[in-house]
Amino acid sequence: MDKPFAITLDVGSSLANHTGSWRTSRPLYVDSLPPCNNACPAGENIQGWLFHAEAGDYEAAWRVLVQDNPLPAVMGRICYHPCETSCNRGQFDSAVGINSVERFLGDEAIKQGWKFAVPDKASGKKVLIVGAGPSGLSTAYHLVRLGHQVVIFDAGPLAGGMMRFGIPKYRLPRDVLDAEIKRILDMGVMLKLNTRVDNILDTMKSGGFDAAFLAVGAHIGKRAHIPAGSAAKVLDAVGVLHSMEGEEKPMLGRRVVVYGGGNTAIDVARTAKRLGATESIIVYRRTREKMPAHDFEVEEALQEGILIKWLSTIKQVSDEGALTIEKMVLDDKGFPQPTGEFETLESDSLVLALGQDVDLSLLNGVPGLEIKDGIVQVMPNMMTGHPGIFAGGDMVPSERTVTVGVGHGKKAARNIDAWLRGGEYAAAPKHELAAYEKLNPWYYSDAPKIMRPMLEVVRRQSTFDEVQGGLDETSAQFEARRCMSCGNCFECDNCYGVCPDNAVIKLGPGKRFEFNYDYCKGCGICVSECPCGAIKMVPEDV
Amino acid sequence: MLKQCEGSHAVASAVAMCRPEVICAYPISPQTHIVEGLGEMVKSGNLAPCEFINVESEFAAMSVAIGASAAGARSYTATASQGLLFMVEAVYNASGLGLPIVMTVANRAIGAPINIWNDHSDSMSQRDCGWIQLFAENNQEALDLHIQAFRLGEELSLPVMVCMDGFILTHAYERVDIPAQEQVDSYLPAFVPRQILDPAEPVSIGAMVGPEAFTEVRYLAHAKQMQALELIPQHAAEFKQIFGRDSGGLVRPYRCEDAETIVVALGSVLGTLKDTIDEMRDAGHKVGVLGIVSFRPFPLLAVREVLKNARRVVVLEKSLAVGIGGIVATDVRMALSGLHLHGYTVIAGLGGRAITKASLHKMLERAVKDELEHLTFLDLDHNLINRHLEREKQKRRSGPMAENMLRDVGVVAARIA
Amino acid sequence: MPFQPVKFYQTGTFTVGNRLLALEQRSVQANMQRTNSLNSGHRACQGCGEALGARYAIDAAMRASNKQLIAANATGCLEVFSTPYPETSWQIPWIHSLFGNTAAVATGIAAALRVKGRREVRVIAQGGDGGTTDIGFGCLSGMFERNDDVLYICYDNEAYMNTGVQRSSATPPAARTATTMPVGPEPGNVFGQGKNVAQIAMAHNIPYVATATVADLHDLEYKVNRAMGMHGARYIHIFVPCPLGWGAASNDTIRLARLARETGLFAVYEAEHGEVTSVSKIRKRVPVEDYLKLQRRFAHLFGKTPALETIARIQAMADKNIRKFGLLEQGGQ
Amino acid sequence: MLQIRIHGRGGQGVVTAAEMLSIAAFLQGSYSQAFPSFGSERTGAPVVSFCRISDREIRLREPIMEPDSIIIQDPTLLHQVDVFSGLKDAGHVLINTAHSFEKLGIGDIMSGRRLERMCTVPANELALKYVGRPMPNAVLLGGFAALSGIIKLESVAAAVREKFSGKVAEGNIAAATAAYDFVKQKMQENVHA
Repeated sequence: MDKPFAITLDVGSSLANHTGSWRTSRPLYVDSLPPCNNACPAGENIQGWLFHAEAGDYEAAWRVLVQDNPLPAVMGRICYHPCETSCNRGQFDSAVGINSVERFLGDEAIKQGWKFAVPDKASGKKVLIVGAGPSGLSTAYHLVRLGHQVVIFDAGPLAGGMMRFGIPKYRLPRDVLDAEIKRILDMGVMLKLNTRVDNILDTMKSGGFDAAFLAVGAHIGKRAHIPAGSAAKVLDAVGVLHSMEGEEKPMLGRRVVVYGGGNTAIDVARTAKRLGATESIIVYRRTREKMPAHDFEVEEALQEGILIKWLSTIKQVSDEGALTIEKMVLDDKGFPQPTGEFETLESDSLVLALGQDVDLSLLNGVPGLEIKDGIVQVMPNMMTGHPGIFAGGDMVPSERTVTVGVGHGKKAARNIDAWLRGGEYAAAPKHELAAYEKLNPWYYSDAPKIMRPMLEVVRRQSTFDEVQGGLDETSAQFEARRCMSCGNCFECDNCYGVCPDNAVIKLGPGKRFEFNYDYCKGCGICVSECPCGAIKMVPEDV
Repeated sequence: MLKQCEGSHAVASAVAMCRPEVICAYPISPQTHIVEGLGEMVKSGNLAPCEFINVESEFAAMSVAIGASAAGARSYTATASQGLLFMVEAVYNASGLGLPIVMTVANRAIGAPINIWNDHSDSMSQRDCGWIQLFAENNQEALDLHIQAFRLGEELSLPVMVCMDGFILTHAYERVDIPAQEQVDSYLPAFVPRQILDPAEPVSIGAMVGPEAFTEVRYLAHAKQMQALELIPQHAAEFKQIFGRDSGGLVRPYRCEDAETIVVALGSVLGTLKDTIDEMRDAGHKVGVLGIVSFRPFPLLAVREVLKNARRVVVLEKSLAVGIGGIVATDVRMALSGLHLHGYTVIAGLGGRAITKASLHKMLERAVKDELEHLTFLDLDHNLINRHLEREKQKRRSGPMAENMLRDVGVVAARIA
Repeated sequence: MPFQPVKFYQTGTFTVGNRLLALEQRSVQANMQRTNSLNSGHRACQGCGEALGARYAIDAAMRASNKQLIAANATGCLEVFSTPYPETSWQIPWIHSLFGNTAAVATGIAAALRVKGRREVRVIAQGGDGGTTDIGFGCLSGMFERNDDVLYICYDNEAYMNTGVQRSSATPPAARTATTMPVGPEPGNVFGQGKNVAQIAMAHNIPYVATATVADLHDLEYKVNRAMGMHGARYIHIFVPCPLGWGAASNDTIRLARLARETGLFAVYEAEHGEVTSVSKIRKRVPVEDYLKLQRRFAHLFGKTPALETIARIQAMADKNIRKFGLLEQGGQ
Repeated sequence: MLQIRIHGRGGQGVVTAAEMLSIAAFLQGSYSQAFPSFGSERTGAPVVSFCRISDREIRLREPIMEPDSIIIQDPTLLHQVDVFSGLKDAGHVLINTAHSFEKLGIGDIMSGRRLERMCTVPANELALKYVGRPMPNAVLLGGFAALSGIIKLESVAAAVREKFSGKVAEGNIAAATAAYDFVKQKMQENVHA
């Protein structure tokens, strides 16, 4: 073409004009810490595994999940999911059903028979774990993955600890538990049941262990000083729940009173109902708002006909089982104060659910070990005062949940590994929290949470069938897709699309994006329109 | 083929034989008969393939032509007077973009006062718009110039305006030799645009050009017109070879060889002037007439060559540069730099006033005696003017002068000329 | 079929792309091989809504036409920032002629293509609100009336930005421009009766008329695609915020477009042969203040003594739109 | 060179008359030129058209101020417009009327002129009869052929066929022929008178 001078131009020639020089601040891609991850006691990369579940790649999702937590099917049932409590989506419509997706993945893994990979290289180090509860199993799992040899000693007849002996079947079916424990053991973990460790140092020495992790749990029910007749049937909750796993089911009678306000109290009351109690009554000294048990469990218990006497303390138990109850009031600070008003409550048995103590006998004579208020003190790296002996789970200061125990396992394993290698484990610095204010929620489709199916009340009152059902695949995927990917790019292409200067380069699936600073004028639209807050603006160094 | 027909019809036939692909039409007298004729040809299928577009204004007419030409179609439109002024912005744009559109201007006066009759004010207003402007003396030449216009415009990638006197030529029946299609085809090759909007080879046409290159762009536009000064005579010669007649060219001298007095003019008045000159020659006066065909580019050298031996030049023009006098005269004077001869400007034929032989005789007889004023308005009604000026002196009257004067003139409908 | 929202994909309906969407549900803009018809290096201001809208629209048209596209462009920001000699940002055959003649130039191009039998090559005319609703209106109407095979796209930023923010017939009431300063008893632009060119286009009974904003890419692309699927005169009016002219933050461009829609001030709909065929419902209705407050051109309404009456009048305009076009979901907020 | 001026009113085909006259002359091998008095013609307004006929190229573009012949298509113009302005003493005058010059009130003006160069013809009547509407232009050309001898009736017929077709053309030719005969006869009567 014989183009006229200056008037007619070759296409695309403006690429010679680098408008990036106009910029006074530049956009940067960032990865922030999603609140779910931040809240998870097991430190699960929830967003990471939801990412794969969203796309329907459940195995990949499961594999990301189990990098942090080897018990997803268990977690998906009994975790109190603080992730959902902190989920940003809760401020938009309702939190993502992370727990139900986790359960779906866990169940799917069992169904498909997915196995854990075992590393080829062995470290040559051998670690003793005492206690096959969540914390011990988790530690074992992580240590094996780090190349160490692991032996678990457990005093009980079956592995699982509180998962088996503290949590009723209707919340955690035992086949699920067994399957997930087996998968860990299949990694080459040696488990010695009915093996009580009396002296940890001796055991370590005789077994040639380089380190030990103690996770014996807290299995001793606390006894309150309640004057009771000699014939009165007073039991402790841990014992009741434990005996549920044996041949002999506990005989609680028709009127069962449970004393306490924690989750264990609820578990026992609901168990009693299922064992045939016509009346299962919880006596608690404060109000529902103050109750430590999770509200959804209280709600489920109430649905099943459990009665709760609020603001009540048990003063005395007669031989016949008649309980003297004193009415309480809350003072200004929320503490219950006696009123001097009394009433009587008939019962066949009283179960005390007032908390548990740790059996510390195995630690006798271990130098350097510090015990305070009946629990073992550990350093931030989970090591006790005695080098090489680590501890976790319910026997160390912490919230006593399965998830926390699992989290301890991961943390302890990393530190044990570091210690065995003569170093110190340094966790990667935490990213900035992806707060809701940093999101542009406009972009998320309106999609309320899917509720999991619940067993009908009649069957819940008479059987130990699992109360809460799981999600089918479609629902689980839907739920996964409700994830807003707070703080981390999920490749929605918004930045790529909204840039008026085409200054965003799309790198292709899974590779995210890059800014082309030759042309980026620094308008900031990409930052404002990033749904998940994964871009920030920083001033140019002028 | 010889034919007795209307000038507009002759032009329409010529344009049709040039195989235009897009024709834009908006009615304004006196060009209407041309596009009406073409419209009928397109609608009947006699001119195909061709798009005939009835636009909503002259501005749109030129704009549609711009788009069509830029997309590679041979494009044509016609206008006059107010219509030309209404499209001015697009007229400049067409030449600026170098689009070889051909447009007939059926010359007509510009208002106010509104006037539909002939003069050259419209074309003259566009003398600097960058188009080539060719003026036809008669209908044969009007026909021929259109064929040459397409050839010239496309060769240079410049638009060409063919100017013909409104009514006097457009509405006159006279003998024309209408060429055969084969002749036109052998003279005018198919349109090969210099630049084209085509997805196969995308370009951006119409960039904004700043001070760093604008002068160069304008210079190149000027250079193209200078190139046209060479091409126009070549094309006229080729035209003669194929069509057998003289048409076009830069200038047309008549009896100028030994003339002491030469009248310079454009368009149809040349005919009346030639008759007048013949009569004056018979009476012993050494007079001649120089017709200018190509007003843009203005053939300075050719004009100078003809005028250099004369003693006086009378530029007779149908346009007035208010506040100075002649428009053509100014350009002619450019050609005479350094020559010592008397120059007179005669403004004639404004708004359709007939230019009669009698008036021309009177004027030229005074001119040859150098008694003519330097700026003369032919057949000006001095009494009327004086009365008005007198009135104004007594009482400053605002409002349109034309109305006051019409009151003096009385009913005009009954006047023959 | 009007544009269908994609409900089950996290952000599918609203974001540009999203890896979870089926390829055909993703926007043209999400494509790594998109044309970038308006390429980098153009000289539009930071956060220019018009630059964005133009790339959105032309890229979509390029896909719809299989890259057989020619565009005519009116004088204005878009023209000036895209083609200053010696650089052009356009990747398509493109012509700028004048401010007021774009529709006619496009008619000419379409005529040329028709006469040459190149039906596969499609023609777009584009301009700002000044070039469309004011100076180019005559040619636009003529193009409509003749039903020429041209898609005209107006990028409406509600004033003459190229010349320094002067009022156009698309400038909203009360807005400050260089020719409607916020002084005197009625500060800012007058409350006129408005000039709704999309509605005027509909009155020509042309095959397709639509409005859109840069805040809803999928809807915009759907409309361009729909328009490109038809022949004859078509008109799309795209709302494109101007950070400079509106006195808004450069990163608020899309947000403002979204708010214009969510307040009801800018109705988003499509019409065929003069009849409205679909309306984009308001998703989360907000009061006009939310929109106005982000723009310094309305700052005089929110001084020490807020111009409550004026704000109420603007709210009434939004409410009228909502009623007229039925912008709320049945039983909506 | 012969110059003919035609007067009439808008809507009477005055311009077409001049054009047909020029075509007729062209067909006879002459150069000719026809043009209207340019105006925004409105029905009923006085209109003038011109025709020059020559054996050489016609370059002159001025209006015809000293005609060799005049054709008056509408006698009501006689007292409105100076239709005889500049008419050469020996010029032809053809007036469309069924009445005599005296009755038209122009007896005085006509009295000084050569009788064999003046004639009236009821062109409206003839047009009504042959064409169906009172369009006198072509009819008068037939009369003018008879009166002036400048053009032949066949040339007029051929010119009519160029401008019109079918029934209209044939009707006009019949009317023109009738006018031709009428004028021929009237001229003879004048000679014998």
